[in-house]
Amino acid sequence: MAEFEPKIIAFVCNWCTYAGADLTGTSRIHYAPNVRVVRLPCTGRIDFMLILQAFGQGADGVIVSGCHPGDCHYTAGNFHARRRWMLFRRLLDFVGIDVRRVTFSWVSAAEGAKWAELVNSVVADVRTLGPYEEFPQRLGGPGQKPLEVA
Amino acid sequence: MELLRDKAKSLLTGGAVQVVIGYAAGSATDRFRPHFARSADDADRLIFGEGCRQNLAVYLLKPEVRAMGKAAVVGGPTTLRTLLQYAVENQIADGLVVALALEDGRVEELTSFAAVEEYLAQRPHGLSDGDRAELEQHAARSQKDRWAYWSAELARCIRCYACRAACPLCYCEQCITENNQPQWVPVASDAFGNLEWNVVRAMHLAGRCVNCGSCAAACPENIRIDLLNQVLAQEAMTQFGAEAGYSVRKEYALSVFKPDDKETFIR
Amino acid sequence: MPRIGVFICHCGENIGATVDCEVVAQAAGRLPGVAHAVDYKYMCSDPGQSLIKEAIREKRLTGVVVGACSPRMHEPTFRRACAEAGLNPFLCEMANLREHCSWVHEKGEVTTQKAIDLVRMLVEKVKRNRPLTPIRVPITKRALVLGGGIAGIQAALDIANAGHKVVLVERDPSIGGHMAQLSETFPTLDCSQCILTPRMVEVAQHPDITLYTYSELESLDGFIGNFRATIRKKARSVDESLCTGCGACIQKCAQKKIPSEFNAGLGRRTAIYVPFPQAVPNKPVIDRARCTYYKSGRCKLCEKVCPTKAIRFDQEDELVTIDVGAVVVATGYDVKATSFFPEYGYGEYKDVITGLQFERLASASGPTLGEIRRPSDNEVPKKIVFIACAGSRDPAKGIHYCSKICCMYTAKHAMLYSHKVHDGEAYVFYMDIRAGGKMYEEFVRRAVEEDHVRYVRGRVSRIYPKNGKLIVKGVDTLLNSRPVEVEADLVVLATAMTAQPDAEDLAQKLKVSYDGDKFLNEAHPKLRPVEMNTAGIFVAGACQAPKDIPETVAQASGAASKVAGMFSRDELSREPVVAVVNRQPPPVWSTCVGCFLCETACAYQAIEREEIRGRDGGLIRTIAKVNESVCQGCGTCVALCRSKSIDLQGYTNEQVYAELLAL
Amino acid sequence: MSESSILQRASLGAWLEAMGRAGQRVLAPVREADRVVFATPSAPDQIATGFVQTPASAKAVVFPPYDEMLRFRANGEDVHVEEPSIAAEPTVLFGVRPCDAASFATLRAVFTWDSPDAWFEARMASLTVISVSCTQCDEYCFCTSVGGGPGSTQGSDILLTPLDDRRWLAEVLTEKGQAAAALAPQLFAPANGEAANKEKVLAHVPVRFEAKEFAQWLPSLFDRTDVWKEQSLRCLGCGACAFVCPTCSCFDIQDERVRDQGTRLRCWDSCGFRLFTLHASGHNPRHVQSERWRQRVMHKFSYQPERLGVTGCVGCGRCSRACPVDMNLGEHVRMLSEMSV
Repeated sequence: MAEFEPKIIAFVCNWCTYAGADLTGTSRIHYAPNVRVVRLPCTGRIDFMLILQAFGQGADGVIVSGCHPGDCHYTAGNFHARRRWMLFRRLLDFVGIDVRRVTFSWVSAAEGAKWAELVNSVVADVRTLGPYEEFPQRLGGPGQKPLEVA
Repeated sequence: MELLRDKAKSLLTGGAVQVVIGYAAGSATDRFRPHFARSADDADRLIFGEGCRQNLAVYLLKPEVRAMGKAAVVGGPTTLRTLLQYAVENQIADGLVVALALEDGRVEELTSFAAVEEYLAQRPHGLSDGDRAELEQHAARSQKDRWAYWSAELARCIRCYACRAACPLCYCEQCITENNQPQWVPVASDAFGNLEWNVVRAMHLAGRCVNCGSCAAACPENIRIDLLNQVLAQEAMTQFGAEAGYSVRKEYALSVFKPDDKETFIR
Repeated sequence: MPRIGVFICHCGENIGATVDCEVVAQAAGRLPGVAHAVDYKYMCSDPGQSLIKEAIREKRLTGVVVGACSPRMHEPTFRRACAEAGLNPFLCEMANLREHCSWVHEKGEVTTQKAIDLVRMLVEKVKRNRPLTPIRVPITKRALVLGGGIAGIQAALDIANAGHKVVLVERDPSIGGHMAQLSETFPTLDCSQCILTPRMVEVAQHPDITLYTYSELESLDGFIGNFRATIRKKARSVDESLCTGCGACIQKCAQKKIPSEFNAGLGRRTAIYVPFPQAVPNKPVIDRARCTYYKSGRCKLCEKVCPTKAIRFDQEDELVTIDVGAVVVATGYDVKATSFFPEYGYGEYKDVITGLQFERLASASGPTLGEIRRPSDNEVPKKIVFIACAGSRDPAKGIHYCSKICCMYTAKHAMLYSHKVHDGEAYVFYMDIRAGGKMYEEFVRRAVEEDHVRYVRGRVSRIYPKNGKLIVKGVDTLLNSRPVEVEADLVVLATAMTAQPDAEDLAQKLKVSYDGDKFLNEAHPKLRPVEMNTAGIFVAGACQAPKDIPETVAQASGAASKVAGMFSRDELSREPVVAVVNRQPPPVWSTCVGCFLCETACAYQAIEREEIRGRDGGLIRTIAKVNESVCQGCGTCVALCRSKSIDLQGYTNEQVYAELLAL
Repeated sequence: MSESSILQRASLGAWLEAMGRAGQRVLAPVREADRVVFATPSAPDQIATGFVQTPASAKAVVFPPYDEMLRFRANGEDVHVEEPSIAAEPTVLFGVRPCDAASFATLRAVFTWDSPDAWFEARMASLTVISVSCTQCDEYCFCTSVGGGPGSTQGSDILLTPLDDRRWLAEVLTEKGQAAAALAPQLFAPANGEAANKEKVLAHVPVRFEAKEFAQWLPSLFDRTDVWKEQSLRCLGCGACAFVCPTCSCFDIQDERVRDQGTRLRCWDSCGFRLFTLHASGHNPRHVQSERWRQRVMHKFSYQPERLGVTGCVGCGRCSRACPVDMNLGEHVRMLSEMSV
C-alpha cells in the first residue's frame, strides 16, 4: 500500500509567512508538496471557522502562520489572532479534537528555511497520526460515503 | 415574594418603569415562565423560587419589550452581569433599565450600572466550585474519550437553536448560521454541521458569556453545551484575566491583547 | 455565468521544467466557469501580456487567473495588463506556481497536481471578486504641528518651506522648548541658543506659519486629510496686537520671587513675564496663579505702566477651530524623574542638581551668567560629581530603558566644567558609556583625555552632607569594586528622560497608541518610524522615545517630508482593500448590531459610529462604519464580527471560503 | 378489520426476534441516560416503560432531520446528477403512543397532497406502527381535545393496551398489522371479551377544548393582534417546538458544495424562526414573533383541517414540554377557544 499522503491546508498572512514561503522558493529549498496555501492579509483576518472547515473537507492537518509578535504589518493583527487561537485551541482540545493536527506558527519573511522545515515536520507528524478519519465531513464534500443510487 | 411584588408594584404605579420582567407560575409545579408585569395586578403574579433560573435579560433587547418603555428585570448575579455586558456592547444605555436583584428572599433595586457593578463586586466571581470540578472531570478524560463523549452528545443536536434564543448575548439580528454566502455553518443537523454550530456558538460567546446556563437549560436534548462556554470563560480568565459582565468599562478579551500574552503552542 | 480566463506561465524553465504547464492549462479549462485556458513561455513578457489582453477582449472574460510567480512579484503587472484591456484590475488574481510550487517540489505528477489545485483555488476566488475602484480622499493642505521645541520648529519650517500652510501650537508662552534651555550642545559645543533662536524667529516671521503660543490642543476629530482641530488659546492677559514687548510691565511687577521654569528653578521671574529674553513671541503673559491682582484684587501695576494699554485682566480662554490635513506630534519630553533615588538627596540638598539645572548654570543666559556656581552658597565648586543613569536602565528603582542622551551630555557637562573651572576636579560615575554617533565617541574620549574628567565605572550608593561638602559614596567596579568616596561640592544627576506627564491624555485625544512608558508609538518600528497608527498623524522628537537633537531634527524633517509628500497631491488614492460594514435596505439597514467590539480591535481607529435615522429624524440605531480613508485592510475586525457584518474587500468571506472549498 | 387478541408481555422478545428474522428494523423507545429515545433495542427489556412521552417524536423515521435529495458533480459545463434510491428499510415502530400513530396521518396528508413525496411514501409504505395505549398522562397532554385519545387506534397498525402487568390487549388494525402478527401467530391468544376492559386502564386526559369547533371560528381571531402578542411575548423564536413536534413538516432546501461536487439537502425548518419567511428583498411578511406564533396556531388548528381535512396537532404536548419558556400550546389554545363564548 502506498504511504499515506496527508492533506495539509495552510492559512498564512501575506506579509510574513507568505513572503517567507516565497523566499523558500527563491532559495530553492525543497519541501513536501502536501500543503495548499490560502493567502490572507493578516493572521487577524483568519476566522477560526476556516480551520474547522478545512478539516470538514478532508484536511488531515492545518497550519496557521503569520508574523512574529511585534512584526505585524498591521502592528497588532497577530496579537489579536494569538488570543483567538489560545481560546479556540482550548475549545478544540476540550471537545476532543486532536489539536496535534493544528499547527500555529510564526514564520517571518526572512525565514524561508523555517517554512520548509515547518511544512516537512507537519507532514511527517500528520503522517504518523494517520488520516483524520473521525472528523466529520461536510455534506456534499469528497469525504462523504457514496450515495445509494436507485 | 411579597417584597418582590411590593417593589414591582411601587415601580409600576410610581411610573419608574412600565414593565417588570419576572417569573410567574408555569404549567407544572416545577416550571416557571417569564412574566411581563405591566400593572399592580400583574405584579401579584410574580413569584420567585428555586427553579427560576432563566436569564430574563434576554427580553430587554426585544423590540416588543423595548416598545413597552422602561423595564425592570428580576434576576440573580448572572442576569446582572448580562446588563453590564449589554452596556459594554452598547446595547442598553445607563438608567434605562432597573435591576431587581434577588438574594435570600431580599430584593435590591439597582437603578444604574454603577449600582450593579457595586452589587456584583461584593459577590463571588468566576465559576463555582461545582462547575470547575465538572470541567476538570471532563478535561481529565483522554482525548479519544472526550471526542467520543462530545460526538455522541452533539449528534443529538437537532439545531432548533433554542440555546441561541435563550442566550441573552446571542442577540445578533442575523446569526452567522443565517449567512449563506458563504454557508459558514451547514444547515443540516449532521455531525459536521452540529460540531460547527456548537463550536461557533461557544467561540462567539468566549469572553462575553456570563455563565447563566440558559443555553443548556433550553436544550430540548439536554446537551451540556454550557460546558463549552465555561471552559472558554475559565481559559479567558486564566490567560487574560478577562471576566465578562462585572464592569461597564471592561474590554472584550478578544478585541484587546497584551504583547506578552503567554502561550506554549505556537512554533 | 462567469467567464474566467486562466493563463499558465512556464516562466521559461522555472515552472515549465517541474510542472507540466500544458496539463495544468487543460485541467483549468475543464473547471466550471473557465472560458479560456492557455499556457505560454513568459506570461509577463509583452507578448504574454498581449495574450491576456486579447483573450479579455475576444472572450469577454469576467475574471483572470494568472498561474505564474508570486503575486508579491507580478500582481501589479498583470492587474495593469487587465486594466489596459478594460477589465477591472481587481478581477485578476495570481496562483503562485513558482515560489510555492515548482521551485520547492520535485518534478512530477504530484507537483503538477498541486499546481492544478492552486489554480482551482484562485479560479473559485476570482469568480467572486468584485470590481473595485481605488479610494480617493480629498486633502486639506494645512498641517498642524503640536509642540514648539526643536522638533516642532524644524517640522513646521520644512513643511512651510515646501509651500504649505502650517499651524504651530505651543503650550508655553514661547517656542523653543528644552533646546532653548541648553548651554552648549554635544559633540560640537556650539551654543544652543545661537543655532536655535534664528530658527525661532524664522517661524515667527514665516508667512505660511500661524503660531499659537500659550495654547493647547483641545480636541482632534476627523481622519487623514480631513482633521478638525480645536485649539485652546489660554488667556495671556495681554493683548498681543498692542504689546510691543517693551518689558516695562515686567520691571514693575511686584511678584519677583517666582522660580523660573526656564531656569529649571534656579532663577526667579515675575508674575507677568516672558520665559527668557529671546522668547518668540517676545510678549509677556500674566501667571494668574501668582499675580497679586488675581490673588487679592489689587495691584494692576503693569496695567498702569503699559504704554500701549495692552494688559487685559478680563481676557478669557479662546477656542479656535482649524481644518488640517495632517498632524505632526512633537510634544517632547520631561526630566522630572528625580524621585527614583531618595538616597541621592535631590530636593533635600541644594547642591544636588539635575543635568538640566547644570545646563542653566553653564549657560551664558542663565542665572549665573554662565559661571558654575553652586546653588547653596554661590561658590564655585572645586570638586564636582556627575552621576549618569540616575534613574535610567534601572528596572528595580527607576525606568528600564536607556535615556540615550545622558552619556553624551554628562561628558559635555564635565567638559564645560573643566573649561570653566580650571582647577576643578570632575568625576563621572557611570554604568556604561554609550557614545554611538558621529564624533560622539571622540567627544567622550576628549573629556577623559584632554579635560581629565575622572570616569568611575560604578554606582553611587549614597550622598550625604558633611562639613559643607557632599560625600558621594560609590564603588569602582573596574577596580574590584573598591569603595570610592568623593567629597564633592556639587553633584549633578543625569536624570532620566521621561514622557510628558500628560502624554496619555494627548494620545487619547489623537487616538494614537503609546507604550508602557507613555512614549507615543510609531506605526512600524523599522519601516514607518515617523508615521503613527492613525493615518495622517506623524511623530517627531522625544515624545516618541528619548533622542538627541540631531536625531530629533532628522525625524522632524522626515515627518515634514511625509506631510509635504502627502500635500503634493490633491487627493489621496489608496488600494480599496478595506473593510466595509454591510448596508441593506430598510427595515434591516445593516446586519450590524452595533456592539462595537470591533472598535477596540482596530489598530487604526477606522471603526466609526453611524446613526441610522428614520424619516422623522428619530434614531433607529447606531451601527459601525469603516472609514475607508483610515482602514489599512488587515481584516481583524472581519474575523471578530460574529454576525459577519463586516467584510474585507478583496478578501471577502465569500472569496476566502470559495478558495478553501476548492481544495 | 380490528381483531382483538391477548399478547403476553413475556412473549415480546419472541415477537421482536421474529420481526428481525423477517428483515424488519425495529425502533422502540429506549432509555438512554436521562431520557427516552427511539432506537433499536438489543433486548425486549431495553424497551422503556412507565414514561408519559418521549421528548422527541418518531417522525424522523419517515421524515428525517435532513435528507439528501440528490448529488451533483460538475465537469466543466457538464453537471452529473445522482439521485438516491427511494427504497426504504422495512421498519417496525414499536411502542409509540396513540397520538404519535395519529400524527402519521397528518404527515401523510402533507406529503402526498398535490405532488406526492416519493421518499416519504416509500418510508411510510415500509413502516409498521405498533403503538401502546397511554395509562398515564401529564399536564401537557391534550389528545382528547384534538380528536384523539389515550387508546385511539388511529394511525396504528396494531394497538397494544396493557391490561395488567402481564398482558396486552392487542388490536390488529390493518393488513400491515396482520402481517406483523402473522410473524408469530402462536403468541396471540383470543381476547375472550377482555376488549371491554380496555377503557378501564386508559389514562384520563381532560378535554380542554373542541378542536373541530375551534377550527370553525379560529380565522375570526386572525386580526386579534393583541391576543397573539400577549401570548407570544415570552416566545424566544427558537425551533424546539417544531422540531419535537410529530406533525410539523416544514423543511428548507439547501445546496451544499465542496470543490466541484455537492448535494441538495432538505432540512427541518420551523415557522418560529425569523428567517422562515424572510424574503431576499429583506422584507419579512411575518416580521414579529407574534405573527409567527399566530401562524403556528392557525396552521395547525385552522389551515390544515380546512385544506387537508386533518388535524395539525395530535395533542402529544411535546412542544410544551420542550419549550424553554413554558409556552403551553394546550393552555393557549384553550384560552383562544374560550374567547368564542
